[in-house]
Amino acid sequence: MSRHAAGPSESPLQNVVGRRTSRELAARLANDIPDGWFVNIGIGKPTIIADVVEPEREIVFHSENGIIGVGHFAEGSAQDDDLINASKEPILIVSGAAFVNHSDSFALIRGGHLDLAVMGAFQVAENGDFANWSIPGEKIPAIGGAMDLAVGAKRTWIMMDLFDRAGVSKLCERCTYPLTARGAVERVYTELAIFEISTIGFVVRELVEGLNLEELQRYVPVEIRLEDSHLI
Amino acid sequence: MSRHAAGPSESPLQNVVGRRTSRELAARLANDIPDGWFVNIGIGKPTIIADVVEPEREIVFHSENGIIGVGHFAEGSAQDDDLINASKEPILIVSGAAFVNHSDSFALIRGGHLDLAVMGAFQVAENGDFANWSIPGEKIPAIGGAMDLAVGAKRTWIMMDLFDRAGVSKLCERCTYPLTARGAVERVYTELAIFEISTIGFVVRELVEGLNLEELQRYVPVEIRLEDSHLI
Amino acid sequence: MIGKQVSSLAEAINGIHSGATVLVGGFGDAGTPVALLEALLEDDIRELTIVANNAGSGNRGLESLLREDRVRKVICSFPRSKGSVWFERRYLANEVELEIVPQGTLTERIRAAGAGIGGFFTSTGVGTELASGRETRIIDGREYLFETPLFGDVALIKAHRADRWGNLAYHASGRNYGPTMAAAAQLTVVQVDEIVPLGSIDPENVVTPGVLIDRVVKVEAGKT
Amino acid sequence: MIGKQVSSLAEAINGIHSGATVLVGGFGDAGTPVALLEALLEDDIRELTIVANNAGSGNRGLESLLREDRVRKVICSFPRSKGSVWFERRYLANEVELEIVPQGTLTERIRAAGAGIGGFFTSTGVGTELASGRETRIIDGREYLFETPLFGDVALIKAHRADRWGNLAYHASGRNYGPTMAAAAQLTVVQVDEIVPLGSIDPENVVTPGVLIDRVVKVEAGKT
Repeated sequence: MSRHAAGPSESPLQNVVGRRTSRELAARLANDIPDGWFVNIGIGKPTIIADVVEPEREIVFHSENGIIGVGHFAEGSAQDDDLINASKEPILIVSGAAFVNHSDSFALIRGGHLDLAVMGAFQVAENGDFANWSIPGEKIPAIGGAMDLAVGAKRTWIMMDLFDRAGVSKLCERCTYPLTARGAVERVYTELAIFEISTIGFVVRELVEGLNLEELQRYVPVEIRLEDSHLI
Repeated sequence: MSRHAAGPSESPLQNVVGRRTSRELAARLANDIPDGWFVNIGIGKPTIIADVVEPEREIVFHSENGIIGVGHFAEGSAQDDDLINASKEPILIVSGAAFVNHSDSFALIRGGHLDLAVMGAFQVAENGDFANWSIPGEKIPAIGGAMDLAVGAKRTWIMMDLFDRAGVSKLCERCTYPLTARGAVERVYTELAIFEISTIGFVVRELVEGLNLEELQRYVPVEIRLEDSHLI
Repeated sequence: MIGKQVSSLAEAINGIHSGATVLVGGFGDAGTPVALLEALLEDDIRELTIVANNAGSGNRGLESLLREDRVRKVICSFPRSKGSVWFERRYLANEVELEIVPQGTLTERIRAAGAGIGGFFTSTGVGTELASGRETRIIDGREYLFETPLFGDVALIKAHRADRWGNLAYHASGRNYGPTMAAAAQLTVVQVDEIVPLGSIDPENVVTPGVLIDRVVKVEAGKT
Repeated sequence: MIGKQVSSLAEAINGIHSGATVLVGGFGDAGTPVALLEALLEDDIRELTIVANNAGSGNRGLESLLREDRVRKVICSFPRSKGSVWFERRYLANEVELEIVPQGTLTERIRAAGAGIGGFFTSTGVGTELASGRETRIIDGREYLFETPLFGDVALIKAHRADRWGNLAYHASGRNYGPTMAAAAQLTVVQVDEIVPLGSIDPENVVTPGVLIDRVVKVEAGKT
């Protein structure tokens, strides 16, 4: 079965009506997190989750630089140079927050005490492998806490654009970039669809409005299935 | 050369005029600790050091149960069930003290951050080995922090009675009890004499008033030398 | 809403089974969760493996469990303790097993369990009979022993103050093993002197973050 | 009398030699001892190995040292940082070496150095190219990598408040690597916002005890 990647000029499916912005996607993801979970939100897009989560929810957000209880982004005079998230953006903390040192923060991560880690990726494979620290040929690698989170947190969800800047699907059969961890990913949240990784590969849990499976499949070079096709 | 141990009935040299009480010995030992040292005082007799040290001295006493800055023993209403030394005796802390958890306390010990550990012993050998956790035939062993302190602190000094309850010298050629650590001991403070362990074995740094080397040697089954005999 | 407080000792220890490995905080009486340990006597929980600094202290808590023959094995650093007699009786009668561990190795093994460390090398115990038959390694010219993590099914600890998220502050040397054990068990239960409103423990001064805590029970001062 | 305060940045960094391995606290700008790093430029100190989270952040501190070609090698977790350009330039010109380490492994290796741990096993990095050629071990069915301690000749960290014994309290996420690095170097120097009288940091809230600290220097807010 041959599938076609989009051209290098722009990301495919730009005009799908229900395509989510990063903030919409973050809010959608937050809805899937049960109350009471302790959740690392890494760097980049996932950090938006703590800014958009509904105020009545009690999800405790962890930032690997020693913050348990990350709140909204800090604006203006509320900014404090020493209170930043892992993306180095100024933030607020919530009531009930705690500061820990870096070793204790990663002991929490590696020791399996976080219910979930949400992070970005360059590639996610249908076997749950993912890559997010080094692109061959690119200049400088950067691991950060991703490898620790991927092996340590109880679950890893990826929140990312479905296509890279060249318009190539980040979902793939096998990663070609250096791995961050093997078999870690459970779910992938993208602007167009939400996927679960099961023993049979990528299963679509949700397509945004105006998108159907066949259309999406044209741009994704690995088989994606609808949830009810599990047993076929 | 044959040397005689004392009989089992009582400790030898009881009547030496300058024989030190535990508090006198603790004060004598404290005088040898430079200002600014961080010093673990273990359990038993060494814990007295923090009670008798001169008030103008700034030696910081560490107790392995997470106290940096042990002060005097606590009396009466000053006692707090949660503020005890490693002997489980109520104590006070000094200004500048800090509490740490057990893992951090032993990280300090093992990591080489203490200038000195002072502890008791059942046997000390002329090669610096010592034994203080298990007596063959006795009922229950008890290690505590002794092994960590002996390998971790920059120096180990022993503070003990020179003779055991049966009147047998605790200084020996080689330990016969299970070792706490090999080659760790630098000095031994006893009620009758202070010894240094050098490459040639036990060297007497100080004899109490009314005691001479020959007299002491009669009860100690390993050669002890005066300081100025080092090179003989 | 996150609410880790439970309203009774029975609820606090609910689900602890015979045969469990129980990490028990405390050094002497300081920081010992006596009320939680006494509560175990109310249920028919037996054959426990206890990991603690001492094999009992005073006449309650572990001492009660040993007296009532609930303990199969004790992993500890310093079994002897003034005022406690039952460990010695049981041990000499071969009714309880003892694994003795240097104190720093004990707490570091528990830390390893909670911190996702598969094993580590320490110099403590090198050259002693504890090293006999054990894996050793020379690293940078120094000899080390290999040590493995020590997990609990349950951790029972005591703190001074908790909020409803389980954030903890301790009192003085009562802190001891609490922060380390809290991370190393499937179920972590804390006995506290007081429960305070969320946000009233300064985030700079939280010693154990609530993420490590499952249940908090307040015990009136009189009830230890 | 114990007095760890020094009165100038020059005194604070006195004795740091070319070729030293320097542990540098901070995550982004938070907790970064910028004044101490800038002070290194005043002396002819070169060929440094820097251990830090980032290879520079903003336009001062490590960025200055990289610009002035004082750095031989960077051991870090996340080199890229907004506002910093000199690491990238030097790296692409082969003028600086990079050892990249997962963040949790970085801080745990530094902890091991300070805690007398000869080495440890972590699952982080298993199955990645970082594991290639490295010692691995299966423990309880899980695969681990062997990691070794990471020592510094010097640690340069920042805290909020210190007393004359060197007891430290931090501010918010400025804490990060400070408490870990303080234990892992021969010489530990702290830049603080304020020096307070002995006893004014509550013993319950001291985050880094003075036993780990060699020198404390107060840096006026404007000079950071």
